[in-house]
Amino acid sequence: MATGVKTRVKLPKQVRAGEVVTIKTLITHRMESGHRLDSDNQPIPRSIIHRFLCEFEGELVIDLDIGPGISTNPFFEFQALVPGPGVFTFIWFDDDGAIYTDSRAISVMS
Amino acid sequence: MTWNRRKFLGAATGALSAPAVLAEGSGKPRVVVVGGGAGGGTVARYIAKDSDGAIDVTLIEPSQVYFSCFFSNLYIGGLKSIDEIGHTYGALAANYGINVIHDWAVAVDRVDKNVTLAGGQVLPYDKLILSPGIDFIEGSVPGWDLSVQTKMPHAYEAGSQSQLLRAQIENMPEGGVYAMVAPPNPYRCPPGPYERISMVAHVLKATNPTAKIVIADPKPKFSKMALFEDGWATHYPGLIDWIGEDFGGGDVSVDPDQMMLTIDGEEMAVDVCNVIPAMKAGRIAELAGVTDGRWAPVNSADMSSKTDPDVYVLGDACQQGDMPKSGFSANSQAKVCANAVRGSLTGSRIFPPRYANTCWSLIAVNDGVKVGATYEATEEKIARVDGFVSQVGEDANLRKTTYEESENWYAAITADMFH
Amino acid sequence: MLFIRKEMAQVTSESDQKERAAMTLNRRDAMQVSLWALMCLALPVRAQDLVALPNVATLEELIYSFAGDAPPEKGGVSIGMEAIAEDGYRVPVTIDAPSAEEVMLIAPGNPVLPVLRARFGPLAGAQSIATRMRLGQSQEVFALARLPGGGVNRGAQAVSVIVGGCS
Amino acid sequence: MMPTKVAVLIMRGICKRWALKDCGSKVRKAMLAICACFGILPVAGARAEAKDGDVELGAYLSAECVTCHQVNAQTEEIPQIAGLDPNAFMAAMQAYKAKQREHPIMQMMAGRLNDEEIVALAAYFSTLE
Repeated sequence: MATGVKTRVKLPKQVRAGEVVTIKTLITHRMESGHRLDSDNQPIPRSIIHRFLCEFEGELVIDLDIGPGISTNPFFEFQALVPGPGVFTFIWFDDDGAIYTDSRAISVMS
Repeated sequence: MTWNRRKFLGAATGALSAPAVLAEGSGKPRVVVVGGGAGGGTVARYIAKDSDGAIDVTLIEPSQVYFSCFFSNLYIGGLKSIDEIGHTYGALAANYGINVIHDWAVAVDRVDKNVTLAGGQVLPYDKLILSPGIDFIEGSVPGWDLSVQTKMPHAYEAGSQSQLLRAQIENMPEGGVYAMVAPPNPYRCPPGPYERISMVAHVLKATNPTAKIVIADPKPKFSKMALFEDGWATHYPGLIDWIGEDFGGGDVSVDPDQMMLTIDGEEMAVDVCNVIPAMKAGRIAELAGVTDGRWAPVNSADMSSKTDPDVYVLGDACQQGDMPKSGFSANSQAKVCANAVRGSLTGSRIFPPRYANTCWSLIAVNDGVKVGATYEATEEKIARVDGFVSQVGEDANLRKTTYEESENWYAAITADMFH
Repeated sequence: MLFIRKEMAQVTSESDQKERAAMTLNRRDAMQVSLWALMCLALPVRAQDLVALPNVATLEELIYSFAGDAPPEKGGVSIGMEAIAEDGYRVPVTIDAPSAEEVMLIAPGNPVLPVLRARFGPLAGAQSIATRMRLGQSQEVFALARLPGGGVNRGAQAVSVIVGGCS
Repeated sequence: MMPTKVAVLIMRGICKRWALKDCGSKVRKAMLAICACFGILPVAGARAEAKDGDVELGAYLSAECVTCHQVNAQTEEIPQIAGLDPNAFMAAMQAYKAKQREHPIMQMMAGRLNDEEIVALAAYFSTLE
């Protein structure tokens, strides 16, 4: 498993019901493309985050399949509709089988 | 002494049509240089050396010893001693007859063409060259001002500030937090903030491996970012947490009494807080009335001020176009300026301007990277022509060579400034 | 679901624990909630979805894998990207495809052509995704977008790369 | 044309071989000597010799070199300037300019020198020491 992996999420803490919010996410990950050679000219095996999911209370917001063309420390910015109070869940899938999650509760103004 | 800016502007317009008049006294034309860094040291040396005594050169610099900002991060990383980055002005006086005065320039009269020093001395000039470096913009990091620089150092002037920061890092508690508030563009570099992070990580990895580094950055990206990110993943995995603009890195305030840092509304206790505020031209450029906003606009052909043809501004303080605010850039600009100033005062040949820059950064011991470019003078600005940058995943031997090359460059450029 | 549950067990591995210890208490609580939610709720994830982007050799095959026999029509999807990328390792890009249910970003000049595929769920606030990509050379990047009715749109953006970023 | 092409190929081979350490002092001297032998060919097109160069222009241009190269001190990676054979110098600059010799900074710096400027620099450097 990659060491020192850290996730980061930014979204408003409070919104109005039915509002669309911007969500930014980042995971620290080298995104080893599989196309580099090491000092002995041997290919370094691919090791990337290959999938990312965001859901809100069990409903899908966005589902990404990710290739090695995404930069180191993958960053995604997208829009989500907030129907009411609840929790956003974020899941990153690593090539090595590891799964990283983060979540954010959001409250709704009356 | 205060000076009315409008009066300066009027005077400058008049000066354009006035014939060149030599300052009274020795009969030799007089050049006064303010600031003894990479711009000022180099321009004073080149004018004096190449004019062979035909021009009277005075260099005003408050410090007896110049500590170079370039390589000051390597001092913080424990790879250089403070003496190795310190230089004195003795050879400039002895070898080229430059009059070196250790004092502050506090006023410029562009009508009567003289500079007043804090000690009261008034120095007349035919050509004035300002190379004062940077000052910080007050209030750019809420909670921080110069009065707390001993608590939360910037270390953006090398010397005692670098020593303070290094001592603070060495005294961090086990598992403590080093935080940097990174500056917005454009900023002086070196000492590059991200090379500094690399050097702090190098120290902490060896002496305090459970410590953490947090960077609050108002920028969405930074120079050589891919190289640093890759290098940090290789040498210091999990140690460095960079919070850029996207995640609130620009929304920062500090509380020096409590040693607290607030990023995007979240408060955190920190053990070292290296605050690098937003920058502007050194104060004397503002006092001389040659700044427009934060920096002093200059003509790309010879580094003369756009406000006054007898005043030149070099290095970090000037606004010239595409060149970074590096010591290498200032040195390059100084040579073009020296050639032009000497030509206008003695009639020597003036050659077309040419500018270049290379910046080396050290990511870890023997892991050096570099970026460089050449520039040309266009009507509008100094414009980038060609360039290169180190590549991610380069051979380790090449990285070691790059670092050794930077050490050779350091020896050469400091000789070019001071010997 | 079985496959997911098996993978979830690894979430509490050592290095991850370490990371979480550094987080605030509130955030840690939220994390546990999310784990619970993942374990107990039906996620819109099926094992076969975990197959990554299509591993195909040619652009034609890739387009076929996404669009089938329907020839992609121009328009309806746009790529927001600077025409000159100064750092090919990290090129900001935004794909906008109003009314699409799925988009794919393709870099024909990269060693691996498909860069990203995004499926927009019922709670997507806009059919838009922004990220940063690697570009090994100057090329025309393009995007395909599948509409709910089955039609496919395409859009393109040429980009000059000053320093390539595909190692 | 053919002899020039052959010389360029040979030079390229030599330079690649020493790409990483092309400035180690002994290696450097040996290489400069070899380059000098072939160096006449690439320069021959310009029919220029160092003695024809504009020394004053060379002195001005040299200011750009001495930011990294010390005139009279040999350092490990960056060679000193004084005492370079003018023909070897011109050949080296042409090889960098044509990107036949490896080094990103030197390729960039030489890349914007025209033939007159290269000759001027050679002329100036031959006045040193």
